[in-house]
Amino acid sequence: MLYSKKVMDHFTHPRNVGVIENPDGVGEVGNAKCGDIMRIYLKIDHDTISDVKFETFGCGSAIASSSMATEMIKGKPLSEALELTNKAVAEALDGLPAHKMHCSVLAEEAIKAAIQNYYEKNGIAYDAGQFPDCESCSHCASCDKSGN
Amino acid sequence: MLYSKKVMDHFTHPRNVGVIENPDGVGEVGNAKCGDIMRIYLKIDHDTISDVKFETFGCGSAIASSSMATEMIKGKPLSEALELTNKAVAEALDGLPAHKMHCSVLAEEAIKAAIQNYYEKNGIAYDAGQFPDCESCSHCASCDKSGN
Amino acid sequence: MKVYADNAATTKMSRKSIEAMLPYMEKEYGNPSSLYRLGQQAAEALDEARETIARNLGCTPAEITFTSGGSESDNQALLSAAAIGERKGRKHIISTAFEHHAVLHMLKKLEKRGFEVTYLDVHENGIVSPGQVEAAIRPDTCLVTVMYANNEIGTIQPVGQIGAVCRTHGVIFHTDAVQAVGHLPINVQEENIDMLSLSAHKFHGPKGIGALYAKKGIPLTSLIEGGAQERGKRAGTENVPAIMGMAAAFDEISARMEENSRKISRLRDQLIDGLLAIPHSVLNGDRDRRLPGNVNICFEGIEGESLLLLLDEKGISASSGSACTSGSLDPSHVLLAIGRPHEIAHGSLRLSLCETNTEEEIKYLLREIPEVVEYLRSLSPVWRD
Amino acid sequence: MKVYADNAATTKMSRKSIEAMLPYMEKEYGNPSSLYRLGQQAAEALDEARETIARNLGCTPAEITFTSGGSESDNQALLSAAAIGERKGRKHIISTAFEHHAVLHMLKKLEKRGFEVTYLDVHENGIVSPGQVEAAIRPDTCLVTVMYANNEIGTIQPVGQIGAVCRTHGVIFHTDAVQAVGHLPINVQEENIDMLSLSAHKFHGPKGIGALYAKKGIPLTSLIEGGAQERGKRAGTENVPAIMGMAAAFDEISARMEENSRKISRLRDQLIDGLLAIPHSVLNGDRDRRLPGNVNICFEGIEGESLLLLLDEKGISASSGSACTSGSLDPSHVLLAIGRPHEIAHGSLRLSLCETNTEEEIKYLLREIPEVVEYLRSLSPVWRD
Ligand SMILES: Cc1ncc(COP(=O)(O)O)c(C=O)c1O
Ligand SMILES: Cc1ncc(COP(=O)(O)O)c(C=O)c1O
Ligand code: FES
Ligand code: FES
Repeated sequence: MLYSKKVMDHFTHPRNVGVIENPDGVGEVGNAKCGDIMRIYLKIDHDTISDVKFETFGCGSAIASSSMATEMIKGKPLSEALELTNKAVAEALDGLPAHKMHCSVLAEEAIKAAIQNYYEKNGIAYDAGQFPDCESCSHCASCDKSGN
Repeated sequence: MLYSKKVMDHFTHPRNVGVIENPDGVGEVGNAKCGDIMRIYLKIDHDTISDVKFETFGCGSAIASSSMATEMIKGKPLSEALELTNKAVAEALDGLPAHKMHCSVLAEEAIKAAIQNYYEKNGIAYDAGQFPDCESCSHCASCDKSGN
Repeated sequence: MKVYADNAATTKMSRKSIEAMLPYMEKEYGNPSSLYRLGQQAAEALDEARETIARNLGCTPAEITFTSGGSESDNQALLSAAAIGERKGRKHIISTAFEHHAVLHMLKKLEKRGFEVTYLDVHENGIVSPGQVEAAIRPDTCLVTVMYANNEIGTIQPVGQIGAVCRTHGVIFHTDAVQAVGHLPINVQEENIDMLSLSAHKFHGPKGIGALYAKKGIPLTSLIEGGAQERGKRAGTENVPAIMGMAAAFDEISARMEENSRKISRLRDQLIDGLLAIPHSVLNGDRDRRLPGNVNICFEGIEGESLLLLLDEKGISASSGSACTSGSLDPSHVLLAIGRPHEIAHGSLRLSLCETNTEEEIKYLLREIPEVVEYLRSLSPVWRD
Repeated sequence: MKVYADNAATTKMSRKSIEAMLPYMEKEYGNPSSLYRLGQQAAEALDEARETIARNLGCTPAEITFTSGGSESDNQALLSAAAIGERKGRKHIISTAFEHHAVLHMLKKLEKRGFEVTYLDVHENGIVSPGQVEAAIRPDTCLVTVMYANNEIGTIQPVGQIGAVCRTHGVIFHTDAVQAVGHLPINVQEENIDMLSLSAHKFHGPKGIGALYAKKGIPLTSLIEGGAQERGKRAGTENVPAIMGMAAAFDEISARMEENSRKISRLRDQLIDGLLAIPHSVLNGDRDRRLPGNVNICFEGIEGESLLLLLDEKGISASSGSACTSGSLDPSHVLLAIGRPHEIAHGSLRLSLCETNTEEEIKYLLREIPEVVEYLRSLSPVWRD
């Protein structure tokens, strides 16, 4: 099959779907033109992610990656969440097809964007090098950046 | 099937196979290099073909054409034999595949060559225009004339 | 419930087609080039199959060349017409923006070889007009290639009229009829078609076999060189079983074309009406001038792949864009060609029906699809009802 | 009695091969590009078949591309190597004078495109030496293409040694192994083969399907453009049933290769000895280094077609030269290449055996063939005993 059982499980029964009202941080990455947008909402207590929700417009692996990634950071300190890599998400899903790896990258980046948003809203100093820079992003070859 | 029933009949049970000792005329056309040689022997009584035999090295349709052509001229006056065309031979065989028509041409020419041989041996005047001229012959595209 | 609604991707082989193949797989295995009976029987079978295909297209058997499928036929047609054009110094081709990739990629290759290609606009309804073709014809035009019916949105082109225009101007006209053959009545002579591509697996025949019709007098260029099979125009031991299966399938479907068409169009219309009741949905392609079995709809706010996977969970086989383009991240070039914006093109669903689909199945589709669309929209950050 | 002795032209499908196809004709008809289960099951089947083929050749699955047969594989291999050569400004190719037409005609096409081809002499025994290949290699050589075993006279080339020479000199080595696969043990890695063509119907698999092995790192050029099937290297909906049939046949024949080879060679040797007892007959091709099933003999003073037709009357299916060249008037280019004069080359008989031929059949052949030869010589003006 195209996807592992784990992917199909997270795709058909995604965890943490939805919206957090008054979130402490929100991150959105992707682009409808490319066919995938991911939005992550965080609730943060004492530098720990006490709740997380997501909304995703995208393919099966984008939805499964959102679900798995949110599971992986829920209840974790921000420092740990920042270390979550797309590879770890893909591995936790028992792998993704090569041409679908970029979907797990979206999940990693959406989480980072949400944390960055939290730091910025609260005036917390952070190391910009830890966060992706959309200009340099090239995971999605089909994305016509000039057309954004 | 490749060949009509008539062709197969004349091929598997060829009529007039063999040699005439001391023939009145012999004609040979074709070329071993091209894969077909036909030799016709004639016995002639009062301008009539009283007997005819052939030997052929060649494909199924060459053997069948020899057989049919000899049948068609046996007992006929020379004037009639000279009028035998390859088309008539092919028709009498219920047709030949397009790329095998040249085999019936060989039969027509072998007969003419045998009659010409008879005229020459006996010093009988004849109209050269009635006979094929090997130089101008082009029925066998695969024959490398320069290599004869 | 299981509903196969992807007959434009491929079809289930008919019993008759399978049964036409079996003897040539089991006993009549001769090579048609061989002289002995077993070979000549295979050669005769080929002749019969060629006659069958020709009869159903309205041409002569000598005008039919067997190929390995629709893509090969398209490639060879374009290559041949280009070679003719090159010899005459005519290097302009007219096509459309929404051809199958077998045509489009070949056109790209020809552009690299110095050909200039005009891609006609297919409008929002997915139909080109004969007038557009005529206006685009130049003195150096060597080929017009316009598909008979589009594989994604099912729109039927005015092929007969385009053929007439091409004939008038002395330009070769090829049509990729892979989606049309067996489903629409076609007569190459009446429609002034010079070349036509077809593929058996789109009408309940076997995969890996197709044919190219080329009008007498149009010399074909070999795509595959080698032995003298197919009058030297397509090398390789002939796939006799598949050719027999193709001929049987073509005969079978042609005999029931009208009946099938009536039945399938009715189901299609029910399906379209039902799905368009979903808010923010839009039909792709002309409502009337479309293949009897084709339904193609965009649902705003959702993405095609996740839709397909959830439908698969419900036993429904469908597609989003052409099967060939899945695995690619780009939205369908066909939907872009009819002017759908990227974000909407990503949310397309193609359902393609055949004569064995039933009214119960349509009911099932109309119960399940709206639910799945609604669910996916509930996950979507771009959707606010 | 019926004796099929033309297994080099095509073979009877094995029961296992047919049975491997049927489920994919009847039920598992999905398009492997489709996302839903029916499609993905077909995609998995393709993966398995690819692994099977790879395992039996000693390569990885990613190095296998499915094609419509041996001719297409040969064409694509040569086209790809030529494209690589062109990019590097290396436009010299080494081949032999007795390749199959699928290779020879492609070489002619490449010569028109500016390539220079050296055709190595194959000697009277029908075998080229690695030394000849090495001597012919130049700095601008981009490809060596030498067939694994000849289709007419069955001679086996020293492929492993040629491969080693090519590897040393950094030249791509392709081998047309259509006659060898399933009949000789092949390991592309050990033999340093970079590209290899095979065709299923030569080893009891289906017609119309083949494969091209290309070593990792050798980019293939598409012969058929279109969808992204076969990693974009061969467009067209995959012929899943035939691919499954090919894999099953390959597995089956590989498992019994040694046993088959022993049995078939014994029959072959009986046949050769018996036929050479006919006066003025000569074996074509090396006596020892030949395919287990190949017998090819010239009989002076007779012509091949009439021989075949009379043998057919006796229930014997055989060939004279390759099946592909019948219908042509030229004698076989292979027999000319080993130095047979035209008039003798016209009188060749090829008998090609497989594991289902029996000792009784050999006895029958040895009774009937001499009679037919004698009869035809009795009709022949060029024969005087
Ligand atoms: C040596 C060789 N190469 C190539 C081919 C072509 O294979 P196919 O007929 O499957 O295209 C054949 C058989 O016809 C062959 O014997
Ligand atoms: C319009 C059109 N052309 C060409 C093709 C290619 O046909 P095949 O897959 O048989 O090569 C298809 C189907 O995939 C098609 O729908
Ligand atoms: S979101 Fe498209 S490339 Fe980064
Ligand atoms: S005999 Fe060869 S062309 Fe006349």
